[in-house]
Amino acid sequence: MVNLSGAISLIGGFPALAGVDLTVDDGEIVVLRGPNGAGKSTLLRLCAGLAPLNGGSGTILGHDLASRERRRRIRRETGLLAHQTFLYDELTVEDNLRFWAKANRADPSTVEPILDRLDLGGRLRTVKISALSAGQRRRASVAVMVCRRPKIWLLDEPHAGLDQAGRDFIDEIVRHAVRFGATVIIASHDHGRVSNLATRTVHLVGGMVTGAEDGQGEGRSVS
Amino acid sequence: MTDLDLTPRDVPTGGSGSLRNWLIVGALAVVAAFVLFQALTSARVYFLNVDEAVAQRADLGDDTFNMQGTVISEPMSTGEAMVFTMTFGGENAEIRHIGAEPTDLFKVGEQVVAKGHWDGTEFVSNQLLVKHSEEYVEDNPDRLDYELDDNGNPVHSSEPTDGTTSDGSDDAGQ
Amino acid sequence: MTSTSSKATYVVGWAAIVGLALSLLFALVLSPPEVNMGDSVRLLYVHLPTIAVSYLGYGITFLGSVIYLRNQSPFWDLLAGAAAEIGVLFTAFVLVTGAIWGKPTWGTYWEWDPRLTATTVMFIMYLGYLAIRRMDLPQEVRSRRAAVVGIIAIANLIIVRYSVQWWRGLHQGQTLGVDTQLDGLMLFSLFLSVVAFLLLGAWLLIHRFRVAWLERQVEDMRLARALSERRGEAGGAALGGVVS
Amino acid sequence: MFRDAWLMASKDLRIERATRVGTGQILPFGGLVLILFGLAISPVYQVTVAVGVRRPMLAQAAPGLFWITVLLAALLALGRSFAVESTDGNLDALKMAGLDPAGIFLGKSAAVAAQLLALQLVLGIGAFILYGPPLADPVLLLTVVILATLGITAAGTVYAAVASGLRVRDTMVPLLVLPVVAPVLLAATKATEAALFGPLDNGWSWAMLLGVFALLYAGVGMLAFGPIMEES
Repeated sequence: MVNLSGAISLIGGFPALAGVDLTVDDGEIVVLRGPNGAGKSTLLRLCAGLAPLNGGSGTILGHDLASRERRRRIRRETGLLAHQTFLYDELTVEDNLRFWAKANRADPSTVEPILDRLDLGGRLRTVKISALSAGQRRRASVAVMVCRRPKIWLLDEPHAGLDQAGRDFIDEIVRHAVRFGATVIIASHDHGRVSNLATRTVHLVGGMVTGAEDGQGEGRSVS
Repeated sequence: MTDLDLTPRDVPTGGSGSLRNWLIVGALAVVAAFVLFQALTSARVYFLNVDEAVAQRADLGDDTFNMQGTVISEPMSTGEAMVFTMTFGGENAEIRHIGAEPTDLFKVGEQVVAKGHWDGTEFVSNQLLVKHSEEYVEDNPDRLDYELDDNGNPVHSSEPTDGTTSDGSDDAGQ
Repeated sequence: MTSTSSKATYVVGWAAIVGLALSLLFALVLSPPEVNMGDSVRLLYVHLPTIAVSYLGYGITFLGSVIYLRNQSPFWDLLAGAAAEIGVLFTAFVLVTGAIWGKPTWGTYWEWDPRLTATTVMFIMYLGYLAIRRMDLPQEVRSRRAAVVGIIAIANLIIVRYSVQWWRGLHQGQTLGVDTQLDGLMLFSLFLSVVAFLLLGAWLLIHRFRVAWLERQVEDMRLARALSERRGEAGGAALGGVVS
Repeated sequence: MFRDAWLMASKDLRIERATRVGTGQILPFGGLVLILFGLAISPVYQVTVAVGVRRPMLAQAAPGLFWITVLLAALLALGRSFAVESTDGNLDALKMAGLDPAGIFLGKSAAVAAQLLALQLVLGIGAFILYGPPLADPVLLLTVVILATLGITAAGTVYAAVASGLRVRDTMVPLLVLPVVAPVLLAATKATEAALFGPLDNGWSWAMLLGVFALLYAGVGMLAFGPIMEES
């Protein structure tokens, strides 16, 4: 699924990734851990085909990261849940979902059930994103991911700023996605919680992988 | 929420629109070039020639515009105004210029642009600009004369009109 | 490369100096005054060569931009940027010499003539191009956007070049064409000064390009150091991790 | 491509309907500019336009003043159009959705054009009231307004995209867009003069020039938007 060797990625002239070696297999739940500025977010963006590959080599889902044409493909087959919502603040939850569903060429008829299942139906449906709480926004972003049904889920601090119910929701959706055949990479500080999920924990410091350990998560590790 | 289908989706390939874009752009360019040619040949941007200005005299009224032509009469001073005749395309126009003196280049045989308006059959000009041609002729005291071609444009002749001296030094650039 | 000069720039530089000195001699002393313009015709020997250098600069910018978009090579990106700077510099010079020349010949410094207006718009557009190259964006993004504009902006050059043929204006037509109308020594003086100014432009371009190239190398060196520092960070932390 | 364009345009217009930046801020700004021009050029100034016919200078200058006002309003609308995309990483999200860049370009231009046309309807009525020019050829005027708007938005969208980015200064948009649309200002003013005061000059050939400009920049934008949007 993910195969990086010596991957270097520059963000505004700074080597956010300084030579990452990482292999992630189908069905794994890999947790990235490391201090602030270790390069976790950039690694996720690299896997999403957004951050540039400036050195080393890598393939995502078999597509070469060095090719711009292939990177476009990678972007469409992966899903990123980032610090930003990837939603239009000025539009309502429902309008956002409908727009992004169409933009991603997803089946528009799935929007309705997804809103209901993710507790975004009813009153919240017609509320602008800018008026939502942090947890509700995260839910709305996840709802777009659910519409897209990516092959690799890239989650950047998905639990940050959420209450207990919100965190449980994230965990549940991750397990659910893996059960359906997705692969998940999570960047997180919160290791007490995510280590329950992880099939493997990878340590990232200074833009490099410094260690890894297996976890007891419920992924379907094939290796 | 266990009933949500999260099976990874096979993203439709949606052919790269690159070729189609090129085709569209090519078609647009052809259309544009054609229309541009049409538009450019009819757009009057800067001046009217004397013959056009004369033909449109009624329409132009008191409008201020630029008129281009060749000076064919020695300018005469009448008090504050300078009066001379301009020609182009077989039409002549009397110019009464009131305003700053034109440059030294202003003389009989030169093409000039007069900025002003019709006042009856006379053209009242406020500014006279000398339109130098892309011909650069060596200053030779023997030869200061000119001829006009059929359109009333000056022709630098190698033969002085008085016919007394012949001049063969200027053919290099012509 | 640690210096912006080389044997080649020496040769080009000296050739430019000799050429400029010679054209000074021809333009100011040996070539005759013009029958109507008198001595002010001598501005031709500065005005036309500078716009020639400008055209060439913008042409190189266009070419460099096209090639850069194809292969992402920093060489062509930096060359395009350097050439645009030379082009803008010489266009400014053209506008100034044109105004100075316009007063004694036409009778005005400025007139809303198609070529004058188009040249000024072109000047501002390439100023915009240079501004894009200074935008606060990642270097590749900036270069790619600049390249797009460098390609589009060539339309201006074509408009300026043909403005005297497409529209009626005050400006004289093409001076150097198939039916060139310049008397003997004038043509030679003009030819000489065009060559001299092109040499000057080339000399400036090579140096400006090399400065940009060195700057890029400094950036790369800074990057290499940042990379090793970052890896050091990782090594230290990994060691700490093992100990604990 | 056209499907993506429609999607983007309807989304942008939906945002406009929700926020009313156009009607609440850009339109009052345009009206203000029209009034300021009226203050700068006193209504008592007269110019002679034909034998024995004098007209207020303000009426005579109305075409130029109107189009400058539209250009200024267009700068705001274009800036707004890309500000919406650069917040909250939506440009990244558009890329991850795999939308056709040409479609994004067409959609965003169309949305800005629609807003500008609505704006010009109001500003145009305002200009007629404030400046009081005659109207000789309404069909030509309508044609000019549509073609000039398409030209301004097509060229403007290309350059506003070039100037867009989180940390990029707002001053880039006017510097890049204004010189590019200078020919539109010239042609639109000339054609509008013809439409208002009568067929003195060839108004339709100027209108044709506007159409050519719009077509050319539509093509340029469709090709250029891919490289411009590609962030790395």
